[in-house]
Amino acid sequence: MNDETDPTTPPEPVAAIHGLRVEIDDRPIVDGVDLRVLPGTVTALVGASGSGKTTTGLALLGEYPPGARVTGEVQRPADGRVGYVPQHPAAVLNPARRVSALLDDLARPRVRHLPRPQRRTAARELVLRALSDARLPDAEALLRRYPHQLSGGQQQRVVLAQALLLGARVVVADEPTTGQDPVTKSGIVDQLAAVAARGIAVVLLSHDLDVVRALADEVLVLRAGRVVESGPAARLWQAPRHEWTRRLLGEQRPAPREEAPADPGLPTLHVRNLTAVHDRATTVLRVPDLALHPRECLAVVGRSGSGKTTLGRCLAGLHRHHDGEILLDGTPLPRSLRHRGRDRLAAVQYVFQDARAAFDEHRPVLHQVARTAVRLRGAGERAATDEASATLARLGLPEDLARRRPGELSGGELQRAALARALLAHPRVLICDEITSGLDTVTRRGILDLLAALVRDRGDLALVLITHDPATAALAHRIAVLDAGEVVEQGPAGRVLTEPRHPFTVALRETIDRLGTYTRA
Amino acid sequence: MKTAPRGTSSGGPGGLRSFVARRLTLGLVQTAAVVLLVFALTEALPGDAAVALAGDQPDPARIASIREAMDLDRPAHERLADWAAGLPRGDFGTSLTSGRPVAEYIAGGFGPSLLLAALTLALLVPLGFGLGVLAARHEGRLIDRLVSSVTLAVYAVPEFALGVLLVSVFALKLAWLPPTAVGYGTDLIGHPAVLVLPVLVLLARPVCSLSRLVRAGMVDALASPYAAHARRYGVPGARVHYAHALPNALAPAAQQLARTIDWLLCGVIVVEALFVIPGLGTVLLNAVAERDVPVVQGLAVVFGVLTVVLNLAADVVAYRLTPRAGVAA
Amino acid sequence: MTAPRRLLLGLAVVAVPLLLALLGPLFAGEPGPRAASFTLGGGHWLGTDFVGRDVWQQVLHGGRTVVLTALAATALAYLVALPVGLVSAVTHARRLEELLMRPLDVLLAVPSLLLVLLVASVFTPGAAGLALLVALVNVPDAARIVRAAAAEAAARPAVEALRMQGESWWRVAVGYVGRSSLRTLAADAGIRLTGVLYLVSTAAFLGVGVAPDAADWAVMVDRNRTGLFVQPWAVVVPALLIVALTTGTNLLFDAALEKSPRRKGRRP
Amino acid sequence: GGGTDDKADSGSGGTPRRGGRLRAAFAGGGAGETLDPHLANLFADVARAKALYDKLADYGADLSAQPRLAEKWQSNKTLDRWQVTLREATFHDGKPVTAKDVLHSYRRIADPKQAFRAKASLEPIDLDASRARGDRTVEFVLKRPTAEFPNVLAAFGAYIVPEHAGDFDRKPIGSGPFRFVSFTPGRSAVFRRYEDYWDGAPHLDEIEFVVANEESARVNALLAGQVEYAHELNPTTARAHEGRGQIEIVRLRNSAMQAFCMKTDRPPFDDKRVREAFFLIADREELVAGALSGAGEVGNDLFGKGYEYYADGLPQRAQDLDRARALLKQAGAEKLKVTLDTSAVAAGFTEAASIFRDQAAEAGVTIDVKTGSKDSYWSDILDGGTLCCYRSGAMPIEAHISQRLLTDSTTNATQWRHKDFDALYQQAQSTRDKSERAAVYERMQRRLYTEGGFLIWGFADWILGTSRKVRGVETKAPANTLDWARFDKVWLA
Ligand SMILES: Nc1ncnc2c1ncn2[C@@H]1O[C@H](COP(=O)(O)OP(=O)(O)OP(=O)(O)O)[C@@H](O)[C@H]1O
Ligand SMILES: Nc1ncnc2c1ncn2[C@@H]1O[C@H](COP(=O)(O)OP(=O)(O)OP(=O)(O)O)[C@@H](O)[C@H]1O
Ligand SMILES: [Mg+2]
Ligand SMILES: [Mg+2]
Repeated sequence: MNDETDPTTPPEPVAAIHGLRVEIDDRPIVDGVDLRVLPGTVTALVGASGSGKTTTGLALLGEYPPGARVTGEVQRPADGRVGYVPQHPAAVLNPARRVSALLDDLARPRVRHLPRPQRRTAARELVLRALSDARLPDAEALLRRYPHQLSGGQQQRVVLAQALLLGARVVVADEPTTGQDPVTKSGIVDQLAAVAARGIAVVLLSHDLDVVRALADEVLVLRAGRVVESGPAARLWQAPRHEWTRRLLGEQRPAPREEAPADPGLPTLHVRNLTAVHDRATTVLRVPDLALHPRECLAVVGRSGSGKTTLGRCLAGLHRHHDGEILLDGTPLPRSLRHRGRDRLAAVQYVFQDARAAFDEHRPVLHQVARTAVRLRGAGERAATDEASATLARLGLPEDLARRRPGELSGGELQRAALARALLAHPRVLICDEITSGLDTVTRRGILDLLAALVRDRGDLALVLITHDPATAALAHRIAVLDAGEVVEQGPAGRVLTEPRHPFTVALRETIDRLGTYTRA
Repeated sequence: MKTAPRGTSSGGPGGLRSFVARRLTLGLVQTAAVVLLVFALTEALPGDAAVALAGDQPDPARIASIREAMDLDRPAHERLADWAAGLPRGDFGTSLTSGRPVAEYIAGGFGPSLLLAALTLALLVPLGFGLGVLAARHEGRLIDRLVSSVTLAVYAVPEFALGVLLVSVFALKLAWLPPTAVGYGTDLIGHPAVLVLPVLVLLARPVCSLSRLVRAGMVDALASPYAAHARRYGVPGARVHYAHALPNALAPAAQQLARTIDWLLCGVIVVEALFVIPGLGTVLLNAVAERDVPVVQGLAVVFGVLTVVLNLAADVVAYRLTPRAGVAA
Repeated sequence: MTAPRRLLLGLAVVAVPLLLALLGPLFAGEPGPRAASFTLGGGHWLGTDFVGRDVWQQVLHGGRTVVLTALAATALAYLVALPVGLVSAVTHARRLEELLMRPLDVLLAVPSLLLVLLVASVFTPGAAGLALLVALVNVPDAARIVRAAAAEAAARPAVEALRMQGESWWRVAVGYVGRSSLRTLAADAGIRLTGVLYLVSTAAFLGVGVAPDAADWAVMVDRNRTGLFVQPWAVVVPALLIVALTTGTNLLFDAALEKSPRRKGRRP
Repeated sequence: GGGTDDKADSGSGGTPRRGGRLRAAFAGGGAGETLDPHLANLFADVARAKALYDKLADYGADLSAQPRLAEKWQSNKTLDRWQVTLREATFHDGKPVTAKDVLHSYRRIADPKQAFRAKASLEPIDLDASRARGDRTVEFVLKRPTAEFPNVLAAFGAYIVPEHAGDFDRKPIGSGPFRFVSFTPGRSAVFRRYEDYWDGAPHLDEIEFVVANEESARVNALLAGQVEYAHELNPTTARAHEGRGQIEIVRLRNSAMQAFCMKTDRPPFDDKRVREAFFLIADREELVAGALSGAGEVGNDLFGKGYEYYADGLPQRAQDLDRARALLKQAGAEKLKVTLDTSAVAAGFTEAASIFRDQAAEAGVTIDVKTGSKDSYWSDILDGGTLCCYRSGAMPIEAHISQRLLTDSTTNATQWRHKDFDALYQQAQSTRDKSERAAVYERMQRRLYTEGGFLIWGFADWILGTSRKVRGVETKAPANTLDWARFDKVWLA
């Protein structure tokens, strides 16, 4: 653990919040939060989804939700600069500019002191270093891409690289590891630790308790906008005082795995010789054979950028540029969802990795969720709305929240809404792309239980869970491991996790173990 | 069963190249269609070159003999075919009324049109984009209202009225500038003062349409999270506006700009008349009035090619600026 | 500024021409005897026009057609351009896009003068025909702008999600893509409205649509131009009304689409 | 015939000064313009042709033929053989103008393979039989007696070009007061004084014709001193600048006849009572005030006010709606509906149409104004429609009749075909005595006055603007006559 600095000279906080209260329509979403951001320390905010972490973090940037009434004091760093890794990285990446341009803009001011001819190379070096610090290998190729040509985790790391490039004295990282595989995640954790060691204050907003435990010096536990408990990480972990903290930390137990269905029967979904390409040329995915049976839950794991989302999108008909066959109940599915009829659309549903981008920002969430039932199942407007709010409620989203527009929901709330939207189709195959990445342990548990129950009860539902989260993967009956677009391992969950064969799976397994016991020196 | 991956339109230089190539091929077809359509339209117009030439002496016998002298008594498709046969050799045919080569007409009108267009454009682009960005930055505030209402008001004043107004103030009252280009012939560059007023009048409308579109796109772009991110990272204001937000607001403006160039090169009839600048617009107007079909046809080729090229340019800009388009499902 | 106050400026500007256009004909009364053209005085407090009629009376009569034809033509142009532009932005079928857009490009390259001339000589279209013609001339241009404005929104994941839900074309293209490019479309439509006005008057002069001596502000501006220095009111008054009408309309659009004033969190 | 009008007029104070360059702005024909005088069609063409070339004769202010290159003419008894003596004149290349040149020019015009405008005017001449009698004498043999033969010599476009004329656009050679310097079609033409001009060298060193199609452009150029002479201005412009001292406004009276044409061969105008009713419906003052902005005079349904042979003894018609209604009733044409064709082809057309529509409405006649294409208007209305707007430039009354009112007239826009009327015309053409001829013309005009198809409601002024230092501009000459657009007598003060 981090040593206490000399007690006689308490360090000056680079930023601080006193009694912050953010109210929207007279409803407080953050209430009486105090926070001191000290140089060289990692301050973590943990708490349930929707508890006000992002709102608090944004306050450090001097930003508040539209129409909010703000009281309290926020003391921001003197130069006003705060590095920020937002929860939805895609939103802050300019779709019309290449990654290189996005990073160059930040590198350039830092080389201004150099003579003009040297600036270019110096800036380039800075950019490359930031990318490698952010654990983005193969930088050259990446720099030429547009943001949409990156995987979710890559986008997140590009944004992290931006934050590192900025050289600010405070970095607010909102769920910086959600999209990362365990290997990358531990790399990022190391990097953030190194950043803190350089005397930079890091404010970490995260659900990932392993990461928090590995990094945090100070932890604040938020609940419904209030700080219920705060203190040094070690103390909090060993002796949580508040009941809520105890719950939050306690829910890490893995779910008891259900037995795989005894008689698999005919596969619901069968993938044969799938090859997916981007840009006409680069092959990013090759799946010779993959079957999904009813009541089965398949976890797709692999490093960030290994092609998991691409696989999900191929199945869902969102990625047209692929070869091979995808059979639903033995009949081929059209490549593009535009050619899939209502039934087939309903049968294969996909929950997007970036929930925010997948919602229409102009219409209330509830309405959008209900439309699935209307369009795909022919339900009446009323019935659909009722079903939508019931489903949302089961996922922990009360109706008044669901009546808001997507911009007014927290990241985790939106993720759950996106799941609800797919569920309303009563799909046979549900592809969930990182749907628990934005959820706290308690909520995540709830969701996973719900999904497990669905698989059990519905009888014909098959689940594809694309995930980095071991707890989620643990739910699966079968696991497929992807590496650089190839299926390197596939089999029953128990076997794959206990006797990993492929080096990546071994590494994965090790990281899971290591992260579980990781403590910062 | 293996089929080659069916890529269509994702980003990358290969995609762009094939896109341009296909569009250029289509452009040939389009130009041909323009020529055909224009020919059909001019043929469908009542009266022909003979009638137009006869003017207020529409003596039927004379009209018939003019027709014969001009070969107008031959069937339309033959005349079109004859004319088209010369095209590959770069021969645009000869004018019915004067017997001079059509290429001479086009070349004569192109110079002044090009000069005016280039000058106007050189001012229009910074002005239109600048005002649009300015208004968007101050959306809803006084500057925005001011920029918007002034450009709109200028837009809503008819061209000729604006021209007459400018001429009477700057040329007749103050005598700072010549009111027309009468007597300067083709040497307009030699007398830059002549061009000031026409360019001002030409600017009046596109500045408004361009800046309004830029403003509209910019308001959205500036309110986007990526612009906020750039700002919060201390990227200088101008860079945020012009390098980050503007590219996302550019596609409609690029279309508008293409239309404007098109108009500047071929359709500034009022300004040409008001300031006596013999550009392509005037050539077209006269040719249509005289039913000088070969000249109209020659111009149609020019217009067709210009439109194809300009549209392609605007679409390439749009293609570049929305790299995701065509990739998404 | 509060919402009503934001709209106030636009409303104030647009009210005068709109009221005149709507109520003018009620107060105009019988046309008096003609006087000489372009004179001032003699009981004509805005003078006389190019054929010796009372300008004020013409002004009172002349708003309705302007407002109606221009609005109708703009609406009509958008009625075609919007679906065409949206379809080609949203579709993946390159063929379909080319099929829709390339013919329009051809139309774009044909001088509109020729079109108007032809229609003028072949048919005798009334106001409705004129609106159609003017709309036709505007369609290709508008469709391209719609397409350009919509392309980015059409590629967003939200559209994929809507598709995943089996949403109708209308919901996806108009409800989402169109909605997302609303500001650009409104800006374009606002300017187009003005352009259309004068195209109407040009066409009138060529014999399409309204009579060349119709009481119509745009036609008045055009036809009275010769008298600009003798009797400016015959041009200035209708021109000002048009300026007010279009400027006001556009400012109203702006105000209506303005990002909500409570867009920034407030600190007390 | 006689010489040019020598009397001084308002624009020509002081003694002529030699030198200077005059720039004259005309509406032109764009890049299709040519200097071939026989192709001259527009006013600009004529003005340029007139500077470079001469005709044998030209029209005076009353549209009577005045000798030009012809020194004198003489006919035989039967008026079908005319001897024309040329004056001593030289072309710009120094060669004399000879009878051969004259015949060559006329034969070129009459070439059946070509379609020159003057061809119809030269129709009376039997060119195959006509001969040169010596260097300066031409004997014209006519197909029929033509008392008004000098009018043929003065016909629009009947210019004399040298026998071996080459490229008209690059190196035109004429016998006119100015010689060629440069020409850019649709833009400008520059000519220089021809020192050996038979009628005395011009005062100006140089003349430049510039093309400016837009009226306001011509006015602005004139006001700003970019040109010294602007042709064809609007009445309103004239009103705005008249007497302000900035520029001089010249009104050439009786230049353009303004009319409505009734087709006399078809209902409703095949009934002369309907025609008369229409004569009575027109409020001519209102038409002149409204459509011509007051720049003109009222007409009396007869062509050629103020010209030679004009029947000015007939009473001026005025509006009489009661009588018009009565006539219509008699003709069984109450609630009459007529379509009036108009077009923007000439100034005042659409205005006149709408004014007349309102006037007719008062007499219970519904007129539907139809605006047609201006490019084909003249040929559209020649045979089509029933009622249309009409206009004519100045020409001798005889020409008006022969071109428009005879059974075989080529542009018979009123479809006026009467054998007895044709016979009267022949009689006039075979009458040697001028006053007797005048009497015949008077009879014809009386007929047209009571039941013709031309409702001639006015005569528009032709308006020019000149800078104040321009002198010697003739103010009495209607457009198309000798002294109109004549720059050899103009000088810069
Ligand atoms: N603009 C807004 N309008 C109304 N309510 C909002 C708005 N933004 C956030 N909220 C609400 O405030 C609460 C806190 O949101 P915040 O984004 O801070 O949560 P969070 O702790 O980051 O949650 P998560 O872990 O799910 O991201 C949520 O319940 C959310 O619904
Ligand atoms: N449009 C594109 N063009 C080129 N390469 C792309 C494109 N989209 C994605 N890729 C690349 O394809 C690979 C697979 O991407 P995918 O989104 O499937 O990864 P993922 O496994 O879902 O990763 P993550 O866990 O980070 O979400 C990545 O390396 C990515 O960079
Ligand atoms: Mg959050
Ligand atoms: Mg992914």
